[in-house]
Amino acid sequence: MTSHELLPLAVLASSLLPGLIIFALPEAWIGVRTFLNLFAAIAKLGLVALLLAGVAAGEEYGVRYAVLPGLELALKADALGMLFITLSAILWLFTTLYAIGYLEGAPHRSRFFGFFSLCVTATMGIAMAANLFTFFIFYELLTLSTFPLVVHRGTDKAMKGGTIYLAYTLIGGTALLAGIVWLHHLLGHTEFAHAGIAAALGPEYAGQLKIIFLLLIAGVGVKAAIVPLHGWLPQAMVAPAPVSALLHAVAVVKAGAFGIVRIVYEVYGVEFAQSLDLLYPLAIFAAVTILWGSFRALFQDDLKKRLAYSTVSQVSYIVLGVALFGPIGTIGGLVHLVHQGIMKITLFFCAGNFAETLGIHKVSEMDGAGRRMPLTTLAFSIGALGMMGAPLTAGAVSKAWLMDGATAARMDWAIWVLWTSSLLNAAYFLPILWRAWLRPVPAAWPEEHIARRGWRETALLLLLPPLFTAAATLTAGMLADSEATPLAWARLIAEREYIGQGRP
Amino acid sequence: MSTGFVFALAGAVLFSLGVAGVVLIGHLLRRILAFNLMGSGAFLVLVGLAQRQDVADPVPQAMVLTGIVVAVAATALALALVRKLHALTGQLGLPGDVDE
Amino acid sequence: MKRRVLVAFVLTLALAFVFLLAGAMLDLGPTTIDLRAPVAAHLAQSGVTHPVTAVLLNYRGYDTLLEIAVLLVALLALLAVVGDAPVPPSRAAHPVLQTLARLATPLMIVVAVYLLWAGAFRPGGAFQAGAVLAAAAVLLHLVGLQPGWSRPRLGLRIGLAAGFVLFLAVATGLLTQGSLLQYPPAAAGVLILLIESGLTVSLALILASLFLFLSREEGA
Amino acid sequence: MSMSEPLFDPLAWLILLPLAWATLAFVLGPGRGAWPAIAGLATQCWLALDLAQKVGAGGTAAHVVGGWGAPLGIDLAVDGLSAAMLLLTQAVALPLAIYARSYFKPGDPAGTWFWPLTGFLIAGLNALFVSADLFNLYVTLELVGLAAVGLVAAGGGAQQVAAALRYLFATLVGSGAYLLGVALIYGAYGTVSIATLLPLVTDDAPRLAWIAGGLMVAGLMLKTALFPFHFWLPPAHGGAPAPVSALLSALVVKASFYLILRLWLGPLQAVLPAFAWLMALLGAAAIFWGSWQAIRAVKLKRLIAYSTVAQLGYLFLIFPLLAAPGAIHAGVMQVFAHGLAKAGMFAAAGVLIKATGQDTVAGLAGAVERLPVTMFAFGLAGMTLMGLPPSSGFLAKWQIIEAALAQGHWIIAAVVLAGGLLAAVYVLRVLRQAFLMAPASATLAPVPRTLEWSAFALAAASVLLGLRGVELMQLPGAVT
Repeated sequence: MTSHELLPLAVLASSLLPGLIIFALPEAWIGVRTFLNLFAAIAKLGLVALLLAGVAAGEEYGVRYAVLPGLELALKADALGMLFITLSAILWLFTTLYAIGYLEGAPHRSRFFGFFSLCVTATMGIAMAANLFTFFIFYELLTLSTFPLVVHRGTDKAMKGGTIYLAYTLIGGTALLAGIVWLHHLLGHTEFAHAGIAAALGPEYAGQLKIIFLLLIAGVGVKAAIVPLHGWLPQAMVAPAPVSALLHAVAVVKAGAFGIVRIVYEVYGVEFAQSLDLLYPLAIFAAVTILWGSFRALFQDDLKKRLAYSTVSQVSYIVLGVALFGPIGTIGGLVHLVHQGIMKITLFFCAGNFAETLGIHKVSEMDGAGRRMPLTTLAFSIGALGMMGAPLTAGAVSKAWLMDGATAARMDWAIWVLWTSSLLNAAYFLPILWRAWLRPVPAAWPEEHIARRGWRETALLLLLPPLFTAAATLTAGMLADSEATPLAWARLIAEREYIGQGRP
Repeated sequence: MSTGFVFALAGAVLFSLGVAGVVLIGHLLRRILAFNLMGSGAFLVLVGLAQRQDVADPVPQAMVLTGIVVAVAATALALALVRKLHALTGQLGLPGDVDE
Repeated sequence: MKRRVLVAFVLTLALAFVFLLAGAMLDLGPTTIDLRAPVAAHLAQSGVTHPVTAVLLNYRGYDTLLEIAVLLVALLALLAVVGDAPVPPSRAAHPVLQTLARLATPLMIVVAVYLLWAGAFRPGGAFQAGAVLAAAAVLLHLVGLQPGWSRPRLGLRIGLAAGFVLFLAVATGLLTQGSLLQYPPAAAGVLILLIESGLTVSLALILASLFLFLSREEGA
Repeated sequence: MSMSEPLFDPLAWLILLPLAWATLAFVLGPGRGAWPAIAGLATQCWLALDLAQKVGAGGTAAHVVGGWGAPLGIDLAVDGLSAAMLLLTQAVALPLAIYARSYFKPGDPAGTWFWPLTGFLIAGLNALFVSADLFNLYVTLELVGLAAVGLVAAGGGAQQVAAALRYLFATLVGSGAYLLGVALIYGAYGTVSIATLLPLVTDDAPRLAWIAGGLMVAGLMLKTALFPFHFWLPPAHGGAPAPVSALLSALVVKASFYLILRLWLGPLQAVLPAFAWLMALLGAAAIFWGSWQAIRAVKLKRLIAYSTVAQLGYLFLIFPLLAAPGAIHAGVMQVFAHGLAKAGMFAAAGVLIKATGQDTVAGLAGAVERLPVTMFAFGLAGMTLMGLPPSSGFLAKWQIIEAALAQGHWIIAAVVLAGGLLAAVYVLRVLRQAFLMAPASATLAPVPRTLEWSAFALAAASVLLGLRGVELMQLPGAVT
């Protein structure tokens, strides 16, 4: 086995093996578990960095293994996958740190971190899948490994949220499977390739290919929470905060959005999808989701629920970018995949901090929180402003590219959708900021768990991750045009995808 | 019509009666008898049909001997079960399905 | 009412099946294969002269081996079902009956031995012999001379298994000849007699057990 | 030691060994014989693997019992299908034997004759899978059937005895119908050897051959518990001790399915395909009805037993697809997937019942906390039953769907997909309950770790097999 085969496997193994070991660890071995967690996260980051450097230099990484005659598990590291992998690997480190702080003293931590690691492994597999079959395997593994995390608390409410989550994702998985087998039957393989593979079939298959597209997009659309398949996401926020962060920013919804990218670009090919009239309806669905999510967020008093609806809306920015036929929109969508992750994880970390430190779960309880927890509130504000697309934040970059993409694709209505959504974002985020910063401190917090110690408004492990990601939000926004940013990488991908079909 | 055929036809009748009995009869001892009727029917068909020209064929005869022993074994087990059920419940019939 | 409909339905089906079957049987031509010729042709090598015994213990001896296993399984299942119940005291029958039974038993043993020996060349064999011996035990039990059995002790277990073990050992040993139960023609007669003798004892014990282990629960 | 020597023919020893250790266990006495069984099964595993490798590489194996050869004597023959069944049987039985050794406490009336009965059961199964003679198959069917009934009834109360009786009558009527079919075949053709019959039974076969085929298949359907003949299975499999339920659900029902397939592909191939869609229809009905009952079941083992009814349905969906390659592969994969997963699941259920002291789904609250390994095993087995990747159940599902699409029977694909979702509902019912916080009052009895880990091994095998499909699929490629 060459190093080019081993490296993708090592990226998987760097979370899979620690995960399996953690399952077996006695609950009380906190030190060992923490060490393993951090060691794995850092090792993964190192491996991903190696891989990234290689891919940037044009190296090919991949490994194949047949599970049935003619059916292969295949991994590859390409530019598109690396975008997602790098995002996940970095955010995993922060989420792990945060989760260690968040769950201090909580029961079942071995179980939690075990599934946590499996979840990241599945995400890495999704990113590196070289064909739809492999994609599906990791996609379902992701479903399975996140369920125990969602229901982690073991309450009736958690069960209800978890059950709804599973109902949606399993039905979606079934649709996805149907589409994949069908495609495999028609083509004999499901390998991802630049400019797609479906075009190889003659025009007489157009009808079948449309149905398959519907099945595939419905399948991944559940995780991407496209309206009307989004119902699980607000329910799943019963999970502990690090899990919500993971679900919303790193793993689940991102896997869905990433799946849509892969299907449109590398299974059908943008050009071919456009010729089948598939992109326009997709854009409409994305637009409806963007507006509906923002609109529903307005009316949520529960902080995490408001964030959840915000996710519904924001993830479809990515889908919209993909559906805007053209490289500029693609860049906007892809860069938002990263930017949304950084911003949303900041928001969930902060929401978790408010809940863990002061017992604040609702927007209406946020009065004066900024005075008690200035750093957390600052991070929250940066994330929120980013979501609105305020200048200097990462959000502004995504939004600008998306709008340019819409103009280039002559879909002006999409610009209006984005503007309306921004206004709605402001309408549901600004009141929170106003309450936190400008309203007086109440006589008593709902439930104060962690006392202030000097400048440390809450536990250090809870405080640092959101500060880092908030800083990243600003960096990605301000230095967008430099070499080593998500934007630069997204442009590289768009170049490769479109060169793949002969038009830079 | 040869004797073999008569045996085979009688076997067909016995088999059918036996199956009908197993299906219809609730009393377990009678059901066991019905099962034996069914088995005997099959044995008669096996031997009778094979020697429909009225020339003995030792192969099916040996098979039937094997079959009879198997039937004896099954009957003994069935009787044991019925007796146990009777000892436990005082019933000689199977209770209605106890599905939840 | 419902039951009558069911009965009528099942009986109609049964009748229809009989007619269907009868019609199909009457349509039948001669068979393509006739095993009577090969059975007769190899009789000389089979070690016995009676064709049914040849089929039973040589040509298709493997069926018989498994069939003994079926009998043992039935006994095991029976033992597993009835569990360990105390043996009730046997009721003594009328002295005349007891005397008759005492007289009949040796006779039955003689008949059994004859049947075993006769199996080689005329109807008879281990099963018939075993059945007669078992019947003797049942008779003794019914007149109160033989109590029911409660749990199979080591000796009995060995006796129950011996015939099968012997058969299995011969079958396995004959693997050296090329395959399971491949009797060398010269030794076939002796080996078959050996197996049949073992089987007679064990079959008698098994058949008797099927009765005696079951009878002990009487009155419980 | 050369394996080609007749003395070491694995085919013969796969039958002789279990017969030997079964008899030894009987002579040793009540409750004894676990170690001979485990040693025997370990050897058998090795033999089956050896045989499977040989057959998978394109070889065949045969054993001419008595040296006479068919049609006078009885032939044993192993092709890919038989080799696969043999492999599954030994591979499931060995961990279950290890499980059972810890499961039955000394003096447990249910375990008194467990070892000899299991030995005869395994011997019967192995003999069934290698037999190439229709009448000999009848004897093996009875051997398996009676041993299975004995295991169900052992040491049980009224409900268990009633279940065993119902099972006994079903299995006896089933083999009775099969026997009449054999009698008719002998009457029509003068032989019961599969190989001899193969060229004789043609499209213009006499009507009697059709009736015979119908009788044999109907009898075997009853023994496989195909809907609507499934009535006996839930009480029998749900009421027996866990190791017995596992053996029965994983292996015994598969034996009669195997025999249907064997007849279908072999001697009766001119006759049986007329029933193909009937089989698939009943299979689909089994999937829906079995799943529905599993979803409603109050008792844990009853739930698992109904799941067996449903999972068996998948096997019958392949019959309309047998005309093209791929269907047998799917069938073999499903047999393995369900065999391993169901054995693991029943084994896990046995642990849960021992620990909680009750056989209800509701009683599982908090089980994830207290018995993580067992619940993990249950979850892995559930994954396979749901057909989620990367389990072998997923591969089976994939193969059935693809075979169905290849032949334009999308309805079968739809049934398979729907069945997977229904399975998810009943599996998740259990998992959901187990993830609930433990009620403070609940105390769990300690359970030997061997039990937990052997359940885990079986369940994990059902998932990991999904990554080793290539090797296994060499076997159905070698069906003759």
